[in-house]
Amino acid sequence: MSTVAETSMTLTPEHETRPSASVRSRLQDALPKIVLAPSFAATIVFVYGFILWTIYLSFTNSKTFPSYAITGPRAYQRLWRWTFESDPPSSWYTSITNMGIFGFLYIFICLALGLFLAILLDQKIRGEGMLRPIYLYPMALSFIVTGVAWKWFLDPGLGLEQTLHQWGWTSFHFDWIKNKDFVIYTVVIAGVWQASGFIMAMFLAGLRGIDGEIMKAAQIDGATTFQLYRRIVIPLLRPVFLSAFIVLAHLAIKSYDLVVALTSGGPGGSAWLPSNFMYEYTFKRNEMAVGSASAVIMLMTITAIIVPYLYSELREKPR
Amino acid sequence: MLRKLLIGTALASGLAFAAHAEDVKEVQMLHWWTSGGEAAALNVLKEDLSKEGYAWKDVPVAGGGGDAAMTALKAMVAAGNYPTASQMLGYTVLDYAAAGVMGDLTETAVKEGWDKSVPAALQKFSVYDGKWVAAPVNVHSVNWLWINKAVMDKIGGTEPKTFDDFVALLDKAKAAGVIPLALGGQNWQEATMFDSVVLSTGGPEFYKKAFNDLDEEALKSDTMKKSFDNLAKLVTYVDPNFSGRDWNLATAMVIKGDALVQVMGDWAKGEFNAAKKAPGTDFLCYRFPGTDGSVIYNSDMFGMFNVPDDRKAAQVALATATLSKSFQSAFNVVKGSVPARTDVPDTDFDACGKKGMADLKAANEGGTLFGSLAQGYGAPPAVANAYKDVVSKFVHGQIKTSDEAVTELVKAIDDAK
Amino acid sequence: MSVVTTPVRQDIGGTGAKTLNRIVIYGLLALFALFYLMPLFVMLVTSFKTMDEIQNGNMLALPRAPTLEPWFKAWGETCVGLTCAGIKGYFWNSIKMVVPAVLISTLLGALNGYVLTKWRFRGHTLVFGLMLFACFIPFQSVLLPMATILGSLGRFGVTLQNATGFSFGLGNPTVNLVFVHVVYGLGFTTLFFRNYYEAFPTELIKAAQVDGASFFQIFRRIMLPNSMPIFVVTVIYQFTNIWNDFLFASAYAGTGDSMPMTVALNNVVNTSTGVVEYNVNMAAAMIAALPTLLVYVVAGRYFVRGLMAGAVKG
Amino acid sequence: MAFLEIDGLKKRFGTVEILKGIDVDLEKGGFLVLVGPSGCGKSTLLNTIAGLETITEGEIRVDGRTINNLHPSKRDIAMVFQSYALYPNMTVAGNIAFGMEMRGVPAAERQKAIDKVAKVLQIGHLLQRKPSQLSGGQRQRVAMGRALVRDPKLFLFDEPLSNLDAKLRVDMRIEIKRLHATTGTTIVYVTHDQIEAMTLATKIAVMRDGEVQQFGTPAEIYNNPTNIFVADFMGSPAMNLVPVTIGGNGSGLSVVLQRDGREPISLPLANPPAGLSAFQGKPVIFGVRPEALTDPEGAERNASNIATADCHIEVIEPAGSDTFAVTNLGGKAVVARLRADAKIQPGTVTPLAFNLTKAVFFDPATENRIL
Repeated sequence: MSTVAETSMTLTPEHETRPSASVRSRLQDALPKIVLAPSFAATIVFVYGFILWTIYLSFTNSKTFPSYAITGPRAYQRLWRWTFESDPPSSWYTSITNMGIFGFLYIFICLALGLFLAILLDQKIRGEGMLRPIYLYPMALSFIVTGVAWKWFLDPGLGLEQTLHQWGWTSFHFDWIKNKDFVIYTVVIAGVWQASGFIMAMFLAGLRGIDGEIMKAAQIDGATTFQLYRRIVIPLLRPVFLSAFIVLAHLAIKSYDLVVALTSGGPGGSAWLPSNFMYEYTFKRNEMAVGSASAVIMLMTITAIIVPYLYSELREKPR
Repeated sequence: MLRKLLIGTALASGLAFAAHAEDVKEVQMLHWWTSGGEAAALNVLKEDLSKEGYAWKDVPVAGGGGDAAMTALKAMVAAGNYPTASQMLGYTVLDYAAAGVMGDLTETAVKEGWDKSVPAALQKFSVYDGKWVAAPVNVHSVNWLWINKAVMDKIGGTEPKTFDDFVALLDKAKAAGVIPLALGGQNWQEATMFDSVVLSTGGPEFYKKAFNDLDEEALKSDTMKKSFDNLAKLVTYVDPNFSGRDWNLATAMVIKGDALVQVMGDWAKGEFNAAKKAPGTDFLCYRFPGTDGSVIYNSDMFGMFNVPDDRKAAQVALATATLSKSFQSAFNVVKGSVPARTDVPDTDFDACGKKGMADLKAANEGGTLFGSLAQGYGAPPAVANAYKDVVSKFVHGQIKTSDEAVTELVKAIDDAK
Repeated sequence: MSVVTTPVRQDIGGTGAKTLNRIVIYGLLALFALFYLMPLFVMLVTSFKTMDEIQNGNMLALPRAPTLEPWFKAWGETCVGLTCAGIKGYFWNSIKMVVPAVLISTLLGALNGYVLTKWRFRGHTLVFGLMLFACFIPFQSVLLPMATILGSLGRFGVTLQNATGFSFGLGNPTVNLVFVHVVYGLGFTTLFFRNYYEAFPTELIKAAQVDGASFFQIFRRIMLPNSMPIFVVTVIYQFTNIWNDFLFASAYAGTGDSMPMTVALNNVVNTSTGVVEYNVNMAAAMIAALPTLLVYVVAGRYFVRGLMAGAVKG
Repeated sequence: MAFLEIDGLKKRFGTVEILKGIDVDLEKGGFLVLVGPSGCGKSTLLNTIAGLETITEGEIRVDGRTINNLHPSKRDIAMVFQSYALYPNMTVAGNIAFGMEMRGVPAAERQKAIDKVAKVLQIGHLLQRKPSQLSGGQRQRVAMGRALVRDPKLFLFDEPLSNLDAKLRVDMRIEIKRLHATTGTTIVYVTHDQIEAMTLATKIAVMRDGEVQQFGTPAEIYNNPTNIFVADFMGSPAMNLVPVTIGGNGSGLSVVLQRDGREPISLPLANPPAGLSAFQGKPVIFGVRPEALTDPEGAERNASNIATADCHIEVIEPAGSDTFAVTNLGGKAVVARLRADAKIQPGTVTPLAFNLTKAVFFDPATENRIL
């Protein structure tokens, strides 16, 4: 997530043509744009085109299949009504509150744990080469693979609780995965397990990129280890925080299979995230309009969070 | 490497197209029967077709009780690549038929006499606008109790005939230190059990009014409230770790004797069979107390798609084989369900199967054969899922009282209609 | 620039508490290693147990009588749908989809990054921003429209086939999946390369221009040979994502002949009828995950270096 | 006709004008240095000559041929970059030969050319190494080798010495000068270091904010700066620029310098520039280079206009070859350049000689030289 360089080096600005240039050299000038064009066109069609399509569908009465007659914002009215149904919670209410809890905890814990592990690993650790892949590997596995193992581990009758009971700690109690009020936190645990190693790698890379002389200077200035990290190192890692945030935000939004594989939706649907809601309504309940409307709300939320960030990062700085 | 791959795949597809000139001796079949017993059952059909010279192109997509397969089907239909046939449930068939993507098997149906042999309740889903669009494979019935005989003997229980009997039986088991009721806390399992509870509490007329006709008076009646209270009572007999459990694990609890009884559709019998348990000696199958004489059903259907002409012959062969008496018998013996036509001999079936077939026939004739709302045969998926939401929220405590449950049910169903 | 040396860290902390410090640090690291390894451990021990032991024993206990049987069964015998030949056949399906998809998306990402940093035009940030934002689209919402487009392409392929005798792979499920993964992978590959090339000295490009190298010659001779670190990162990232994708794979894979590994694995693992053979499931899961595990373990060190070299620069 | 001619060159990025009409020319075999503070447009100007950036208006001609629209590789130029821009993935030989390879020169011929250049620059033993294995000076040589091997019409240097340490910089500066002398090539050279500009150039263009402030020989630039900016930028230590008022006594003009707490000094001018009379009684900026301000014994013998005044010496800086004395005039620190052995103590009041022949005056409003 790099910022734009101070001086943007323009080799062939588009607003200037070379009057006497031959067709061939004009082709050469256009080459970069020609190379970029397919990717850009694909993005426009297959991302933004589809977003428009989704927005359109959300204003129709689409059920099992897309229907193209606009019938008004009924889907949004339903979502809006559900937004405030907290007793008993509507599926939509559950999904968005879960998104808040999950999104915040998942991103926060991943960042904190990733940074913490990276700092520990950066202390000239023998066996770093062995530990690093151990922390990283969860990212390599699909949750179809690891979901079962996690489900067992968190199941009070099979996993941790039972094991500790067998070992003699009979008062130990850990049944979050069965509890409607806590199941979302088990999703956080599994999610953190999956992504925090990757974030650790990003922070480790960031730490390795910090000039050793700055650290020396701070030590000479009498900074304690804690002060060194809090006042010098962590501020220097700001760009990594931002990149990690983007990666985590995108993973959080797409955490669909995590919920399904781990909890099958949780007791009474209490583990749903908006992506589950969207999938359920679009594909399972044949209420495509509502599914599309929820997708639009999701995209709007993402836009509200990501676009200001992208804008501040990508805006061309004055020369 | 890349070039080679691309050319290779291109060539492969080229060859596939080249064969289009004459009839394609191949059926493409989308389904989610991937586990041992089900796959074995389906293999019978594959064998039957291969005897006639048709190749079987398998498109299995497991997961979520067909959710993943239905998503794949939707994508295939959107792409215009219809499979020859797909496993489908209830209202989904009608939705696809309304979208005009299903084929027409009426000719074959007339020839084979399906109109007479297939129960009318099933024809509601396999016939659209006067045309046969799907071949029913089986009939499942959901209002069953599955009981471990050893445990039953130990606690000295007898077949419960009423809901109160049932509760008394469960109390006995509880007193004996056995988990009385094995339940998987997933919304479809809870709702499937609730189908039976409603039928038991309100009787056949009430069930039909509430869960097939979606009559608002019935939905918000005191009978429905009573049903929820009964459900709440049953849930008190469930072990604390039930939430999220897969249904087959619940069945395993009964098989192993950890639990006394499970309320589940007749596919549970497949689990007993796989564990080499015999009906009558190892386990018992009773109708859910107070529902004898009625059958709440669901059915697996093979929806037949509007395939190109050169694939129609294969499709007809598939449909004919599916509804042939020999396959209906062989398949359903393995699967635990009963045949989708009422004129199949019951000789190969076990005691539970025989009872199931007799019950189906009686219910069909007596007008007490009802679609299961939980299984998508009572109302379209939007309604069925809204219903499952409410039941599950009630079981897990998001909805606290039966009054509230009834209000929510009416609201949710109204919303989804 | 391709060689990133690891600077030696200064020891942090006083001399007196040093030993204690080290013990605490190693202790914490080991504890977290256990946390990360736990699911893998459960899967591994389960895959070597007999069904009896799984049903009656503790899931964390080591197998009493280790057996390789589940692995053999998963590899060569277990049923995927109606075909009972194990999951070995689906490996090739996945590979012939994943390899082209990873290579094409990475190469396009590299070209895009090259253009967006070294051949800027007015509005280049907008173009990049739009491509980056595309990373956030939930894939569930593109499933159907994409299927429609793939279907049209397939029919166009048939037309081409009839007209020219060659369909150019249009309509082929593997080609479709490659296409889809390339399209939805572009955002990330472009991001990775753009950030890397941002720090790539522009003077090298100028020098090569003065030397008479063309657009593509500069890319091939100057940019690519100096892109190893980010190449590794991108390939690992893309490989993992595409190998593990289930949604697109299940929706667009067509018949079992071209079904990728994840769909086959799902069909083995995600069945809820009959006796669930957890040991075989776990073995199958491990086999399916081997390529990605291998990639992470083997290329792990280059991964951190690659991240260092650009992906996380500010 | 000059060898390199730049006429009315303008460059805009959107609405921002980066080069505002540059007119410069250079004879064949000349050495043009573009000098100025960072951001003045000197590198952009060089890039437009190289063809690495397009121009919005104007014309660039080399040897009578307009090259505005030619691709960099077709302009018959070679360029040495600040970072040397050696391709890290190629050996030294590969780097030097890359341009020929791109032009399709046969391998044998390339080898011959490499050997020849390697001999000239004494880098024969480095040919098989990668750039990362070279020291800064070696990289610099390789970068020059890559330029030399092309035998171009025009050499472009973009701050080639700024990444070297002080000693090496001096060595390489001499080397470049020698190379220019022996090969007789035409060179355009960008630097922000005015010493490099003075020592190397046959022509200097001092730039600021996209405009050429002054274009001329080093001596012209040094002795006759056209404005305050050029006067201040060229020369080290910089020219003393002191606010003064012009006093008049009948026919002659004088410079009136303020001092704190003491009476102003009045220095009579023998040959004031014609324009100065208009400023009588008004403030102007008085410019005098340190070497024109000495102890009376060290003053230039044949200067026609020397005035002496007592100054309070605040600081003494013995630099070995010279001694610099800092005094305060007109509210500003003023540096005088004395002989190394000048007997002078800080805190004392000492007479200093102003060589007013070399003094220059600027209009404080326009900052231009008063002529």
